[in-house]
Amino acid sequence: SMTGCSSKSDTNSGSNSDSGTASGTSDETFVIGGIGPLTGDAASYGISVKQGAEIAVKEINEAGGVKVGDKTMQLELKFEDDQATADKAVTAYNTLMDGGMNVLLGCVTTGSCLAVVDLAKEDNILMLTPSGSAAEITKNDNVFRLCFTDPLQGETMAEHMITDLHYKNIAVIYKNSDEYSTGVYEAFAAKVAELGGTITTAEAFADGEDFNTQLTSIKGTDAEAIFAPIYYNDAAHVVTQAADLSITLPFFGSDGWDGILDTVTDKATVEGATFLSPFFSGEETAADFVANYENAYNTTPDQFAADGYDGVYVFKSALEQAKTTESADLISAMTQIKVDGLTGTGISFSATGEPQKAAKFIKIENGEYAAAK
Amino acid sequence: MKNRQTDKQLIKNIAITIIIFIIVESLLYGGLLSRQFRSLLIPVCINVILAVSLNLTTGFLGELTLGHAGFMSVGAYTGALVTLNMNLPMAIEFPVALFAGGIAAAIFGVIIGVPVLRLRGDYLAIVTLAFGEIIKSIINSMKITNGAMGLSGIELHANYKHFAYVFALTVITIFAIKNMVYSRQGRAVCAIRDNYIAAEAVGISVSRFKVMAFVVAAFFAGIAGVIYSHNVGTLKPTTFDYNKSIEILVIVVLGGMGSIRGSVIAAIILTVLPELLRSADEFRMLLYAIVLIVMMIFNSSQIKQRILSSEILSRLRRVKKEA
Amino acid sequence: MALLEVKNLGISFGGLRAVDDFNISIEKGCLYGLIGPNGAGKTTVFNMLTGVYLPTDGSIILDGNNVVGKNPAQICQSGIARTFQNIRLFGKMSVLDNVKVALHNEYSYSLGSGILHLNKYKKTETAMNERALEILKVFDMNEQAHILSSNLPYGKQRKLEIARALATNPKLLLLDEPAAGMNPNETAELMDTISLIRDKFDITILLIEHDMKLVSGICEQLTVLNFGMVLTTGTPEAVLNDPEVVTAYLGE
Amino acid sequence: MLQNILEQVINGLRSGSIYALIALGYTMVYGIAKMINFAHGDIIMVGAYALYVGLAIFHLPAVGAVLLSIAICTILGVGIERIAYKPLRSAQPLAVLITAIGVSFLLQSLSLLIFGATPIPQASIVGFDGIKIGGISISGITIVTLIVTTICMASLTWFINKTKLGSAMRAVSEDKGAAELMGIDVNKTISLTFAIGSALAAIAGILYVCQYQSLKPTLGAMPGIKAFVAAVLGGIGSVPGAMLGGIILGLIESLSKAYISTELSDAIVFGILVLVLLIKPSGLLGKIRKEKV
Amino acid sequence: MAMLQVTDLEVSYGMIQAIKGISFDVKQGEVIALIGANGAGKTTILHTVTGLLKSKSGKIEFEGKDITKLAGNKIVSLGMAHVPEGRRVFADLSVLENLRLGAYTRKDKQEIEDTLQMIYKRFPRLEERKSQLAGTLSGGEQQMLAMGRALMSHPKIILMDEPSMGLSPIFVSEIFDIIKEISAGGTTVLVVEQNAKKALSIANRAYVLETGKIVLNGAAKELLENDSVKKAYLGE
Ligand SMILES: Nc1ncnc2c1ncn2[C@@H]1O[C@H](COP(=O)(O)OP(=O)(O)OP(=O)(O)O)[C@@H](O)[C@H]1O
Ligand SMILES: Nc1ncnc2c1ncn2[C@@H]1O[C@H](COP(=O)(O)OP(=O)(O)OP(=O)(O)O)[C@@H](O)[C@H]1O
Ligand SMILES: [Mg+2]
Ligand SMILES: [Mg+2]
Repeated sequence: SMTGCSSKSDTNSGSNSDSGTASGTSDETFVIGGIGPLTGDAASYGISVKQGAEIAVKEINEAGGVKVGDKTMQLELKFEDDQATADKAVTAYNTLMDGGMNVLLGCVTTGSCLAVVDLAKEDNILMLTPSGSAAEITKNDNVFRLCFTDPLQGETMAEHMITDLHYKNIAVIYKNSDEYSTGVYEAFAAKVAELGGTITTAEAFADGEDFNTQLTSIKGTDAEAIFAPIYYNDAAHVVTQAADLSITLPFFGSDGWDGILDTVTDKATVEGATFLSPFFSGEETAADFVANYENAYNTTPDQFAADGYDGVYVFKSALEQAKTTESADLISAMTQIKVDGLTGTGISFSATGEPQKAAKFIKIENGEYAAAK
Repeated sequence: MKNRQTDKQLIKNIAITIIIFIIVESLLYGGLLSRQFRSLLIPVCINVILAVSLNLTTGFLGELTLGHAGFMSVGAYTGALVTLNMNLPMAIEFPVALFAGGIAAAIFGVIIGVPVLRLRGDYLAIVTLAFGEIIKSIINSMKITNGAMGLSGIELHANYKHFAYVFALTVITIFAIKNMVYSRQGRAVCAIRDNYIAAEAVGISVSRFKVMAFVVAAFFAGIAGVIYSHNVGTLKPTTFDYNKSIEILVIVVLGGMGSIRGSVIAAIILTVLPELLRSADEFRMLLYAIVLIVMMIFNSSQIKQRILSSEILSRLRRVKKEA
Repeated sequence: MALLEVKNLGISFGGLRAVDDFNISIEKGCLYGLIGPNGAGKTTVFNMLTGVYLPTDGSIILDGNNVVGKNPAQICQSGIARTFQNIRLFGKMSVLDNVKVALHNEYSYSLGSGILHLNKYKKTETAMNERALEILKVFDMNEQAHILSSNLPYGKQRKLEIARALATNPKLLLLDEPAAGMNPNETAELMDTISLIRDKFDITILLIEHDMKLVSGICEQLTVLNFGMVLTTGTPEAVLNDPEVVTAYLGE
Repeated sequence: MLQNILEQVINGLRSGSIYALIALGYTMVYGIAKMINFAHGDIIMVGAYALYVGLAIFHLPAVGAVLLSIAICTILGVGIERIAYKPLRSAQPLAVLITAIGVSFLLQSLSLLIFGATPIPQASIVGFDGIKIGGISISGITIVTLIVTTICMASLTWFINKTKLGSAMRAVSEDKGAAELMGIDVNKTISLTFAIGSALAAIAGILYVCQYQSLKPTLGAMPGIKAFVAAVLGGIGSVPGAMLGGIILGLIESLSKAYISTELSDAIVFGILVLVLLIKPSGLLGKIRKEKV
Repeated sequence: MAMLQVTDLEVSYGMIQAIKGISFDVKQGEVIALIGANGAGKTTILHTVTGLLKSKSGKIEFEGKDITKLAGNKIVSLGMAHVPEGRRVFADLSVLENLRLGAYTRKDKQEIEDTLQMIYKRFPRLEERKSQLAGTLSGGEQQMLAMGRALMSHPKIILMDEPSMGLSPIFVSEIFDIIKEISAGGTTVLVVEQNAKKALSIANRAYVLETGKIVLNGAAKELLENDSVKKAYLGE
């Protein structure tokens, strides 16, 4: 069903398309708003979410739309740039409200999420963040989250490394200007201490691509493994430079590591690294999505793209469950749905807004992603 | 004779201010303003305050400053911590926050004043940039500011619902800086810009007035920071990096160095422009860049001179005079 | 006791001894000339007198106080004002404001009253305006008070510099080549103005000039500098007829 | 411990040599055109992408890709100057600064549109593996960068101070009108300055990619700022100063991260910069230019 | 035919018209003086002739070639040198570098070296200070440098803007001797001077400028005797 992109469905999937009525036999359009960085340093995350969501919207519309009660609705995605800043997120949000947004897929970054959660509450809009991982984001009952929280990731990884793999001494490298990285690191450190392990050194960085100093420092400790709760673009520099410095310690990462294989020049540098992710592009279930995505955008989808894609399907489920487009009904429908997505099968949501899905440990073996035992 | 003229000017300015206020308020309460534009009201005011205050150091004192966002962040965090910890009615805690934010930023203005005395030109520019980054880095690693996670849940004492207050603060800033520029102290500052050797030679203490300009500018940047934190409700150290400082500098230069009215107009244009370009989608930043370049070139080009001195304009002026 | 007493003043730039063992004594109310060949060190003497350069040795006593080591602003406040060989106006400010900047220390009010436009501000500003216009009037420039100073023709710019220096209410006024770039008529006019301000403002003037008409016309006392050292001192008649001065400086 | 210190020093050299190379271009353009070319970092980015295009898309040999990159950047630099900076020759210097910022945004958004935001991996073209002394290894790219930077620095110094074109450049930087009266073609001279500066940016971009092996549209922003800081630290306008400033900046960064705090390293680096400038207000090798009164 | 022919020249600064339609000519080998009060427009004329300013209308021809629209550096390389008002030496360059830049358009190394020696002979102070930065020279020394730099190009015509300004009396006479020498060496001279008496005494012809217009012209000797010139410019 994915072959032959008709121009009609193109307009549907494009953001900001102002064609009021969509193709097919739908009576109405349901507007999904999206907010994330499309320009600036964090652009890759927002663009991925947007593109993943576009694929989902296109799929759904081409398959006839969403059945909401006795109506069939077409989806429309309007995605606004916030440059990962709080104040721009607020204007982006208001722009979307002007544009008739029904539900919000966003924001992509934590700071932006925090800036709009109360506005969304005031408007009683269902908000689903694909990737905002700070715990406070879901404090309001209209907000749900698709990714894992920072604490959850940190704790899960600590348990995996200490309880399952019996490491005692672990070095950490994290980005202290980033709330995600810091959040995971802090939970990790607390859990490691609780489980009797030691953090030999926690090396921070703010920006830039040079990690030699931090890695040299780590080399000087008796760490048995390195935990790096950072995004794949930074991680690629870390593993490459570690190989240069002949560091052979195993690497462990957070879900931000997804996509790393396409970012390193030498796959050997990441061999044996393990990270936590709900999704990896090598999975069989993701094959269709990956093919469509590569076809449309010429790159391999990462976890953000998968989050964006799943987010749209979560909304579809909620619409079908609620049988109306009323926000209140959609919000209460959220806790009743189960969605099979790329980032997990049978994803459901607790009343606190958190996703119930299994975390997967992914290990890089022979230059490929593989499910770790 | 001159006094009467300035009085007239003053009345005219006040009248314009009141008219603008009434128009905005009625648009706001009449529901005529889209939500997008509603959410721009406060950022516009913030940028006006920032630009007008930066104009004091960059336009009037003539020193390139790349760390204005640093002062803003000091004010933003101080103000936010005040309201987060006070839990008193807005009428009490918000003024306290404003005052505390302004003063805290002004103190940093004094600290930065020390290198200002020894350095000039690009060396000073780098040092102000460095100060901004140092402030950011320290805020990022402090417990009380919650590090990289930043602060959230700051009460929205300065969002669009409180436009009247923010507008008043903006107007006060504009008048204060304008009056300062036309005072004895402001003249000293301008004299230093035009020729510091001659300024010294007529008995102006160059160091004193350089520091004074930095302190006053920092104070108002701090106020802008407090408004920022109480408009958005969240704070992150990275918001106030040197890109923010440059954004303000762009406004000042585009508006014309040493022109307060220019700063106000440019702040409005450059805040609204990126929003108007939203429909351009992924070409937005590209267009913004092009518009910026074209505006800068136009601004200092012969074409503008020609338009300004053109027949049409002078004829218009003549007509106006005759009427 | 003389108003200005300079003893053994000297300065070096790298290996170059620009001024050496310079001595001068100027009585109150005197119109004193400093002349000498190009590069003799005249401007350098002015720079040391006004704190722009710190002398390597020597003392500068103004009215009983040593001013060596003070910064230019402090020296101005102790009573020495100057003009510059290459004009230094506040180019983006009006003629009036150029003078008002110089009135800064005499007429004062706080930053607060300036920002709030309190009564004190209004009163002081009015007084400043009056005083500034009064000074400009002496130079016949009160009509041009509101023009941008950089738009003035050259001759007027020189005059404005003198007016600005006068506004600091100095005891000693230093003029560095005030007649440079002026034609004979303009120079004659300038001579009148200089004499006039000496009398009207009751000050002492030390000037550098290469125009011998001006020097012999108004100076009462002259010092000739050559290669950084004093060649001779005396009345214009005596000095200008000194054969050494003629060979080193005047020619013919 | 000693070994560790040495290793950290080498880490400092590694990033410092790149800063130094970028700072050379900054200082060159600043020294002559008297403008802080904020788009310099983005020309580096273009140079890096050009290398990638040459290698991965046109499958050129390494030398060809390098030449392509240098050619593209040189043309781009001269073009930017002609279109965006030249109309502002007589405007105040800050106006040009803002236009440069606009050009920087422009280049970034263009490359975002063309190449996307996802980082593109690009392997190093430096085949040389580096040397090992005792237990300490110095990577090939560090050595190559240091050598290239030194050569660029030396030839630039020679060119500016000893050749006729070089003194024409310095004349233009001081007084364009007077330079014209000497028969110097001011426009050509400024174009030449931008050509050299941009070629240096291309070289920096190439070595940057070889060092960090990854491309993204904003890759020039941070090194650009750091190099600007380095150029000022060394004394802006001074070519040897730029090199010295870059290397010292790299060393300070590395050592403060290693032995003081990684969390506060930015604050420390900038703090040291402020201190240095307070002690020596014109940078390490900058001339103190006192205006003659 | 005139070497330099200026016809109906008009020049404006923005809205201010500084030169209001003037014509004059300079013939091969002549010394021409241009005199006028402050702000009359003398500097503006020289700047326009050497291309630093663009004219609003009018025509400038040099050796029969129309140079009105030509870039400044091209005009200079045709053999025109300009000693600008305010000296405009390159402050951060040494005296020697300044002088060498004067010969920028010349190729022959040996000839350049000869000219340099000739200039050192004329201005010994410059040789003494050849490695000093020009910006730290005294006012008069800078004036010598500006003159020497212009002569380094071995020009066919030299334009001088107030060459005696700021010079000591002995040197003022010397400067005028040098101008005579230059002229005797075959170089044409156009000189702007406040010191009208001296200028007229060495010039062949002169033009008197008032607020952007030529009000008087003729043989220098005659102008020296002219009553209105005497009154306005000679201070008699
Ligand atoms: N900052 C400096 N560095 C080096 N040399 C200097 C400096 N200032 C002045 N000189 C030198 O000192 C000498 C005296 O200069 P000064 O400007 O005092 O001369 P002057 O007597 O005013 O001459 P003029 O009449 O030509 O203006 C000159 O030879 C000059 O080159
Ligand atoms: N850059 C400028 N902008 C505006 N007006 C100018 C500018 N330069 C000169 N003028 C004006 O043009 C007129 C002619 O000036 P110009 O400098 O040519 O006079 P000049 O005869 O050389 O005088 P001087 O003897 O003072 O050097 C003057 O009225 C002057 O104020
Ligand atoms: Mg002098
Ligand atoms: Mg002139």
